[in-house]
Formats: sequence, structure tokens, C-alpha cells
Amino acid sequence: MTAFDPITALFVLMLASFVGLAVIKGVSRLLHTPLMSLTNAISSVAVVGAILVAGGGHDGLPTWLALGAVFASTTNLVSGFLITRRMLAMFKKREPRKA
Amino acid sequence: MTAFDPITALFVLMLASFVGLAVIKGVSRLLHTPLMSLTNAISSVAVVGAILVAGGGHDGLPTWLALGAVFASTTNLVSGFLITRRMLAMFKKREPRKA
Amino acid sequence: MIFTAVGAAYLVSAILFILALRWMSTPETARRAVASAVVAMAIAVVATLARPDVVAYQWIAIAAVLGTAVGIPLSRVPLTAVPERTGLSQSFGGMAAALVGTAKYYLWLEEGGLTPFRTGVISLEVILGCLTCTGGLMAAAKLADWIPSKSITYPFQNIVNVSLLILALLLGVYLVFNPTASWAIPVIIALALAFGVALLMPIGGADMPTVISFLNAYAGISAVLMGIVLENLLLITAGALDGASGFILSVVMCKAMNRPMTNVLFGAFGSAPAGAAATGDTRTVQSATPGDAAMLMSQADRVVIVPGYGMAVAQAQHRARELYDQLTKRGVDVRFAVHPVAGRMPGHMNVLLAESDIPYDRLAEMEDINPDMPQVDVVLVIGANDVVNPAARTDTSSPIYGMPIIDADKARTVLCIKRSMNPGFSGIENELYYNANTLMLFGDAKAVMGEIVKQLSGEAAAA
Amino acid sequence: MIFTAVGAAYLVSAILFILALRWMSTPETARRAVASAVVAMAIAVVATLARPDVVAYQWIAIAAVLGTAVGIPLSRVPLTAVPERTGLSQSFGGMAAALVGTAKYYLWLEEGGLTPFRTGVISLEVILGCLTCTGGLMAAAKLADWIPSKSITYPFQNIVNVSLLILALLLGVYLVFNPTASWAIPVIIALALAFGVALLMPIGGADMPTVISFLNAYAGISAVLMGIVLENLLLITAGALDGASGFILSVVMCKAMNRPMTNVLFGAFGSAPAGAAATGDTRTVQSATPGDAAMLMSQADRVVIVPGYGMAVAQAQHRARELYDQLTKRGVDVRFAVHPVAGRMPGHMNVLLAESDIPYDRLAEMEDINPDMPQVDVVLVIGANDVVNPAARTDTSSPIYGMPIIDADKARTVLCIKRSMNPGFSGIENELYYNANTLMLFGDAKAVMGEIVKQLSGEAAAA
Ligand SMILES: NC(=O)c1ccc[n+]([C@@H]2O[C@H](COP(=O)([O-])OP(=O)(O)OC[C@H]3O[C@@H](n4cnc5c(N)ncnc54)[C@H](OP(=O)(O)O)[C@@H]3O)[C@@H](O)[C@H]2O)c1
Ligand SMILES: NC(=O)c1ccc[n+]([C@@H]2O[C@H](COP(=O)([O-])OP(=O)(O)OC[C@H]3O[C@@H](n4cnc5c(N)ncnc54)[C@H](OP(=O)(O)O)[C@@H]3O)[C@@H](O)[C@H]2O)c1
Repeated sequence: MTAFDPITALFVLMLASFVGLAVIKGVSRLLHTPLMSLTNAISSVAVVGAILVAGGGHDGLPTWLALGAVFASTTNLVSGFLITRRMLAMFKKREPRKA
Repeated sequence: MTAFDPITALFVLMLASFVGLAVIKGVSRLLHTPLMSLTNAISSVAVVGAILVAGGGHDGLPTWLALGAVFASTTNLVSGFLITRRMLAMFKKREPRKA
Repeated sequence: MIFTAVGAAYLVSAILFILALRWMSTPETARRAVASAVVAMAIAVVATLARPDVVAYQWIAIAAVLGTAVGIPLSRVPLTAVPERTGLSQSFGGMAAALVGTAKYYLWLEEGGLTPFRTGVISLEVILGCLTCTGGLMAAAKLADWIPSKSITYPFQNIVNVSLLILALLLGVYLVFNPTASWAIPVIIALALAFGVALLMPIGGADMPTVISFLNAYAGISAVLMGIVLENLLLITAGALDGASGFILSVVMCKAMNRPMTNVLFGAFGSAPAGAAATGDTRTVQSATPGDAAMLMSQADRVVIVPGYGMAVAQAQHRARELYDQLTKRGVDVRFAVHPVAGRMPGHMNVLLAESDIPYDRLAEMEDINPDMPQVDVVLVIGANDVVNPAARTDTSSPIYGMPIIDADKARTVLCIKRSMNPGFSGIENELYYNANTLMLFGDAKAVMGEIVKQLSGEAAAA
Repeated sequence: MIFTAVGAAYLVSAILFILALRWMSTPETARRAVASAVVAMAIAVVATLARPDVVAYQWIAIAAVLGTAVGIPLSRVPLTAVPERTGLSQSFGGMAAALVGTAKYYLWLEEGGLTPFRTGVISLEVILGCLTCTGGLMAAAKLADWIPSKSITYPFQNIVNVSLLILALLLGVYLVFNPTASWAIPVIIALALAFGVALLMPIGGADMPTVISFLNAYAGISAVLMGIVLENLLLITAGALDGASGFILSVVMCKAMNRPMTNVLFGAFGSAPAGAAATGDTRTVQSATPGDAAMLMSQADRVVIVPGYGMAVAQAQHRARELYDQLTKRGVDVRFAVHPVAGRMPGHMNVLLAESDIPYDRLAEMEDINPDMPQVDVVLVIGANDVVNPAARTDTSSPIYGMPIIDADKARTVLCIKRSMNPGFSGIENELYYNANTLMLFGDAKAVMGEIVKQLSGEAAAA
């Protein structure tokens, strides 16, 4: 789609890495476990790549491989977001129930 | 030169802005004045753009305008770096001379 | 036009992903973080489906439904199984990258679109994806005890491992110069898959968390490579975020364990430190009963609870909550001191304690609580060992020397719950147990804690 | 191939720029920051000159030599003139952006390369560049007193200003739909230049620092737009860094002055607060002589010096250093309390004190020193006013209410050096001067400080 050259890709990669390092450093230590599952979920945006290949209207092996990738990434996507939400819901400041 | 489309430009801009906000927030308050002159100097990388237009082998008005830009950016470049260096050289931890 | 719209959607999606990670900076904003990431993902997927070059939907839908069907149960695992879930997830991520890379290779082979640059990147993507795939699987299997978690070694192991990787890389280089030599692809895949297994073989189960964190970084990098292959800036950005997260968490773990980064970065070769395990010490320890412990704590002004891996194993976090309630009711000031590498993954204790509904403002970090330790009446150590081992401060010959610890030994009285005198993760003795102000409470953490709570509530009922 | 090499050079250059800003995080690493930025710039320029589409060098060399000739003296200005230098530099930056945008427009006009997108971005670049150019110039002129620095207002001023900007923008929109309507370019330039002047007219000299910081952000954005026009990722990145810096410094200033961002963001229309200037107060203040001050401080254990704008005006920083030396020699603990907006630009005091060789570990930030104030024997306020005005804490009707201040009034004794009872920047009375524990030292800061130092050193010589 977009015009593209390797240097542009590297530029974006470089900047995104700096952004990543900066934001992750700011994450509360309390939340390192949910952070791990959230970034797992985020990296399952690879599903976009899988859809692009699987949906290209080709036949044969490449499509089947890409469908495998759709499956694998969807798994990550769903389980990653759900478990992150589940874990985060546990963090409460004030005591909400009587034990 | 590089293949280019507006979305790519915006992507780079967005990421660079996040990087900028993150690194600038980390700058020591002690150094806010030199920071101002350093970023001035850095933004004088506009000289690259001026050179591209001025050196393109065209004639007439555009070249003269671009040469004006080369002059203006070089001024910033030189004075920005020199004054930043001068200011930073003043920051000393231990007392280096007898007053 | 439509491509510009899709590009704009990807841009918005990338911004939301970044904001999501920024919002993970405090628990208050963290729920917004998930919402933002979900929206970002939805935008990305919808925009992709709307692209004119995506024409076949039904199989994608089926694969997505299957993925969801597997994903939902995977998200319901008990919290103690989170490390293995993460390993599995890394494995799936690597698999996806490898599959897409391979698929794209064959597509370009048909269409004649292969350039040296493209094959080079595809090779890297496939290698990294495959090794993450089997590596993550192995890590998950060892953590879940599906396979023996102990370190498996054999002669020339390192040479074999390195050769597998070098062979795969050489084939990748060969492909750069002969992009259409398609026979090399399956060989690369096989080599990389084997390398992932071989890499994890010598690593003991206890070292898995660090490995998983590195695999996280690898999975991120393979997503970046996929982005380069597919010329997709969103994938590059998201992959870089994932990679940075894996990298930083690994650094945090290594630092908190005082182990050099390089040690783990270069494949975590080598086994977990063997250490001088329980060397038939003849010194005696003082033990106490849950009743004594209940008495001591109920009379204290300030109690600090130090949870460790043993609390996770015993699932004793709910008992800890009950103890917290009982003591708080009596006006005792109770706090939890959480060491950055207590347990088996970063933030492990925080999640467990949050699960049992302990308000997170009662959790203190090591640096904040250590200065207060001399004023603490009772420290209760629940299944923690290395993170309270004073040898880290004093004994230069100890493998954990230099690792920052929670100064439990500086409190007036220390109570330690564990099942035996066995060492913890690092396999070394703990002086703390022999101190004059230390009392041992032997037994399973859940059972002992239950006893203590029963004493306290019985006492309360009697009063 | 060569283009890939140039792109790679730009990539390295961008990385070095980012690292440079990261290294500004501490004074220790700051020198590395400049070195890294210089290298980055050199790489970028050399790579650009090496591009095959850059063919004519001699005029560029001449322009660069001229620029250097102007730049060197500009870097030698006294430190008190740094704000106006910054304004001038923003002005040059804006000019460069506007010139390149215009030049590119005419080139594309000849070559037929104009697209709606390109003309749109060029228009924005030219507008922003031009307004930054005249705005920066005006700010510099007001700060340097080349023109009267007071706020100049006339009826319907805001309407005139906004109309100028809107007209320019409308012409830009017209150009998007009629890219070749080249007559519009000079008109846009004229309007934007006029807007820059008009925008700065009503703003008093004292408000200039905030305006300069915003111009910084504007200059950054115009560099970004230039990068988009020239399809150059390095320019986009560097411009964004500059923009972010201007933006954050503005936020810091606004916050420390407790003024809403929007107040300044939308063009800083309106004049500096007029305030209720010295309202012929009948209360009396106690004044003291430099001799008293010398005595008081030499007998103190802990002295805190609070510098302000008056110290900069009087150039009294070197006397402050001498005082610091004299007191330190006597075993007095001397620290400097630096308010974030003391003086007239962010970090102003820090640079002046560094110039006079005061070690920067003796400079304390407001938040750190305030809790210690009740234990301080003597606070010496040198030409500071608003930043020590207790009305900010207590008087809800005060224009500076809510601005965080240095709690000088909580010290045992407060000495204030200033020339009169005139108010400071915000034009309001300062209760501090009337306090029972405050002694005024009237006179020029340099002269008074000189006296104090003379007393102390004379005393030292006599002893
Ligand atoms: N958090 C991370 O990210 C991470 C990652 C990698 C490695 N590590 C390492 O893991 C270690 C963590 O330290 P830690 O102090 O939390 O744990 P530890 O040193 O491994 O000690 C755990 C203790 O819990 C006891 N225990 C086990 N099961 C129990 C049960 N059911 N009931 C009661 N006690 C039980 C064990 O003693 P008994 O067998 O006698 O009961 C053991 O001594 C550190 O060495 C750290 O470097 C952490
Ligand atoms: N730093 C920034 O970035 C920035 C930016 C914009 C605005 N501001 C504003 O500037 C103000 C800074 O506060 P401040 O306390 O540093 O300064 P200030 O409130 O402006 O007060 C300066 C004082 O110094 C005295 N003074 C002037 N020349 C003197 C001389 N030669 N010798 C002795 N005293 C002299 C003046 O009193 P006399 O006339 O009686 O001598 C005046 O009261 C704040 O209101 C802040 O909001 C700062």
C-alpha cells in the first residue's frame, strides 16, 4: 500500500523503540505482570499481517499458513486482553468488601 | 529520494513527538536555559532542507531564497551550539578555582 | 484514498497503543489502558478488513473463531499459571510471525517479488519466530511440569546449539544471494525450531521467568520484522513496544537478582546456579507454633509481611488477607513488603495480593520499607527465602552477593513460614533462620496461615 | 544506493539528536549532549552535500560563511541577554522555514510538481515561519529595549489580529484548491509577517519569556512542516524534538506561575496583569545596613540565598559567590534556593550562579528546601519578589494565588535586597517585607552585596 523503503522502516523502528523504552520505564512495578500480558496482547496486532496475507485471495499453501497465523494471533489477542483485564480488576485502592 | 507518503510522515511525526516529550521531561531543571539553546541549534538542521533547495542547480528566485535560508540556519547552528557549550561549561560540581 | 484512510486508522491505532502503555503507569489509569488497547486493536483489524486487497473473509472468520475459542480458556488460568500462559503466548506469537514470513516468501516466489532485502528480512523473521515458538513452548512445559523442569545437559551442548543457529543464519545469507532457492526455507525452519528446543534444554525451570521475558523481546522483534516484510508501520511500532517491554522487564529482573545482563542475553546458556545446598548444618533453629505467632503479632504495633514464592505455591494469599483483616481490626499497622523478584515473575506477589483484595496502598516497595525495618515489631516471612537472605549484604562469596534484599533480619522478631530447611531458588543457605530473633513456623504456608488466623479469630470470638 | 546511504546517515543523525537530549538530564552528561548533537549535525550536513541532487556548492559555502560570521558574535552575548538571543534565533529559524517553503513552491510551480497536499503544507509552513520570524524579532526587540517594551493596545486589536491570521489561512485553503495561484504566496507572507508583529504588540516585555518559549514550539512545528514538504524524515524528527521542548518549557513556566496554559497558548493575547501596584501603604518596614546583614549571617549556622530577577539585572551573581565563599569559610552552611520561574526564563538563576562558579550541588529546588525552612537561621533574598510572596499561599484574591513559592518567611530572619518598595513582575504588594522577622536592605543588589562582602572580608582580615 504505502510507498515504502527500508530506511523509513528503520526510522519508525528507531523512534518506536525510544518511545517503548520511555513508556515502559514509567510503568508501575505493581503492574509488571499485567504489563507482560498487555504487551503480549498488543503484539498480537500481528493478526493484521496474517489477515493481509490470508485474505489476499491466493490459493494453496501461503493462504493456509497465514490462516494458521490468524488463529495463533487471535488466541493471543483474546487471551491477552482478557487476562490483563482480569488481573487489573483485582487492583483496588480502598477495601471494597468485607473479608 | 525516499519513497514517501503523508501517512508515513505523520507516523514519524507522532513517534518523534512522543520521544521528544519523554526526553525533554527528563531534562534537569538546572539546565532549562541551555536546553532552549540546544534545541534551537538542533532545529537548525533545517539547513539540510535549505541546502537541498539551494544546491539543486536551479536558477533565479528559488535559489536565492534558499540561500537566505542557508544563511539563517547556519547562524542558528553556530550560535546555538557555541552558546550552549559556553553555558554548560559553567556548571561545575566541585569548586575548581579559588575565588 | 482508501489506502490513506487505512493508513490514518493505523496511525490512530498506534497512538492508542502508546497511550495504553503510558496509562499502565498507575493502577488508577490502568483500566483505561486496556480499553485503549482494545479500541486500538479493533481499529487496526477493521481497517485491515476494509482494505481492497483483502478479499477472502470466510476462512479468516473461521480461524478467528477457533483462536477465540482457544484464547478464552487460556485467559481463565489460575494466576499461579500466568508464567506458563505467557510462555505459550510468546510461542503463538513467534509461530504467527514465522507462518506469515513463510507464506509471504512463497507468495513472492510465485509473483517474482523476491528481492535480496526481502528474503533477508524474511529469513530473520522466520528464524526468530521459530525459535520463539519452540522456546516459549519449552518454557511453558517446564514451568507447568509437563516435562521435567530440571536442567538437561550433555557434552558439547553449547557447540551443538550455536551450530544450529549459525547454520540457520548461513542459510539465510545464502537466500539473500539466491532469493529463489526455496528449498532452504523448510531447512531454516527446522533448524530454528530445533534451536529453540536446544536453547531451553539446559535451563532449569527456575530460570524460566527470565527466559520468558527475553522471549517476549524476541516475539516483539519478530513482529517488527513482519512489519518490515509487509511494509506496515503499525506492526513495526507495536512490535517495538513489545520488544522494549520484554527488554526492560529482563533488565529489571537481572538487576534485582544482581546477575549480569549478558549472562542471560546471549541465550541464557548454562544452568541455574547449583549452589551449596543444605550442607547438613548442625546449628539449631528455634521453632514456634501458630499460636505463638498469633500472640506475637496481635500484641505488636507494626507488622510487616514478606511474601515469597512459597506463598504462590501454597496459594496462601487469601489467608494472608484474613490475617491482615484480623490484625488491622486489632489496630495493628500491617504492611506487605514486596521484593521486585519475589516469586517467579516480575510483579508476581502484587497480583496475588491484589487477587486476595488487599488494597495496593498497603504494598510497600523494598526501598521504601527497609529504612523502617528497625522500628518493626514482627516480620512474617511467608515462603520467601532468597529475597530476605542477609548473605546478599555480607557474604562476598555468596552467589546472590550484592542483590538488594528486604532487611527482615533488622526487625525485632522474625517469623518464617516454610516447610523445611530446604533452600530457595538460588540453592543457598539462609543465615536468617539461625538468628536469635528468628522463629520458624514449619509447614505448608496455607495450612500454617490458616492456623494463625483461626487462633486470632477464635480469640476474637472468645473475647 | 547513495540515497540509501544518505538515509542511513540521516537515521544515525536522528539517533544522536535524541541521545543528546537524553544526556541533558544531568549536568555531568550534558557536555556529551552537545558533542553528540554537533556530530549529528555534521553527519546530516555532509550526507546532504554528498547527495547527487546537490550540485551547486559555492553559493552555499558563501551563505554558510556569512551565517557563521553572524553566529559567532551572537554566541558571545552576556548571559543576561540570552532571552533576546533566543528570540532572534527563533526568528531566524522561522525565516529559514518560510524561505525554503517559498522557494520550494516556486520550484514546483516551474516543474509542475504542485499537488493540493504540497501547497497546503507549504502554506502552513510559510504562515508559521513568517509569524515566528517577526514574532521572535519583536520579542527580542522588546526584551533588549530596542523598542519600548510596554504593552501597546488599540481598539479592536484582537479582531484585527485574528483577521490577519484567518485571511492568511483562507488564502492557504484557496491555494490548496488552486495550487498554481502564485499571487497568493506574497500576500500570505505579508499577512503572516504582519500577524507576527501584531500578536506581540499588546504583550508587555515581562511576558516575553513565555512567548519566546511558545515561539520555540512554533519554530519546531515549522521545521516539521518543512520536513514534510521536502520529504525528509530527519527534519520531521528534529522539528518534533524542538517543538516538544518549547511546549514543555511553556507548560513548566505556566504551571510555576499558576497561569492556565490556554491563556498563553492562544496567542498570549492581552497584556501582562496590571495589578494593584504599590498602594501607598502606610505600614512601616524595618531596614538594616549591610553591616547588620554581614553580622547576622556570619553568626548563623544555616543560610539560604534566594536569588531573583533583581540579581540578574544587577549582575550580582559574582558578589553572591564571594559571599558564599566568605560564609563557607566561617563554617556556615550556605545553600541557594532556586524557584523554577525566578528571573525571566526557565533555569535563568541556575545559569547565572553556575557562571559565577557556584557548585551546582549547592543549588536546591523549591520542593527540596521548603521543608527545611523553619530550621534556617537567615534567608537572604537577592532581588526576588514574586517567588517569595506569601500571598500566593494565603490570599485567594491575589493574581499569583496558588503559585508555589519558596517559604522564605518561615525562616528565623529574612533579609531582602531591593532598590525600593516597588513590586516585581506581577505588580503586586509583598507582605513578606512587612513581617516582623524581615529586614530590608535597600539599594542596587550588586552594591549592597559588595558592601556585605567587604564587611565580612574586612572582618576576616582584621581577625
Ligand atoms: N520474580 C521474578 O521475576 C524472578 C524471576 C526469576 C528468578 N527469580 C528468583 O526467585 C527467587 C525468589 O525469591 P523468594 O524469596 O520469593 O523465593 P525462594 O527464594 O525461591 O524461596 C521460596 C521458599 O518458599 C518455601 N516454600 C515453597 N513452597 C512452600 C509452601 N507450599 N509452603 C511454605 N513454604 C513454601 C521454600 O522452602 P521449603 O521448600 O522449605 O518450603 C523456599 O525456601 C529469587 O532468588 C529470585 O532471584 C525471580
Ligand atoms: N523565569 C521564567 O521563566 C519567567 C518567565 C515569565 C515570567 N516570569 C515571572 O517573573 C517573576 C520572577 O520572580 P522574581 O522573584 O525572580 O522577580 P520579580 O518578582 O520580578 O522581582 C524582582 C525584584 O528585583 C528587584 N530588583 C530589580 N532590579 C534590581 C537591582 N538592580 N538591584 C536590586 N533589586 C532589584 C525589584 O525590586 P526594586 O525595583 O524595588 O529593586 C523586584 O521587586 C515571577 O513573577 C515569574 O512569574 C518568570
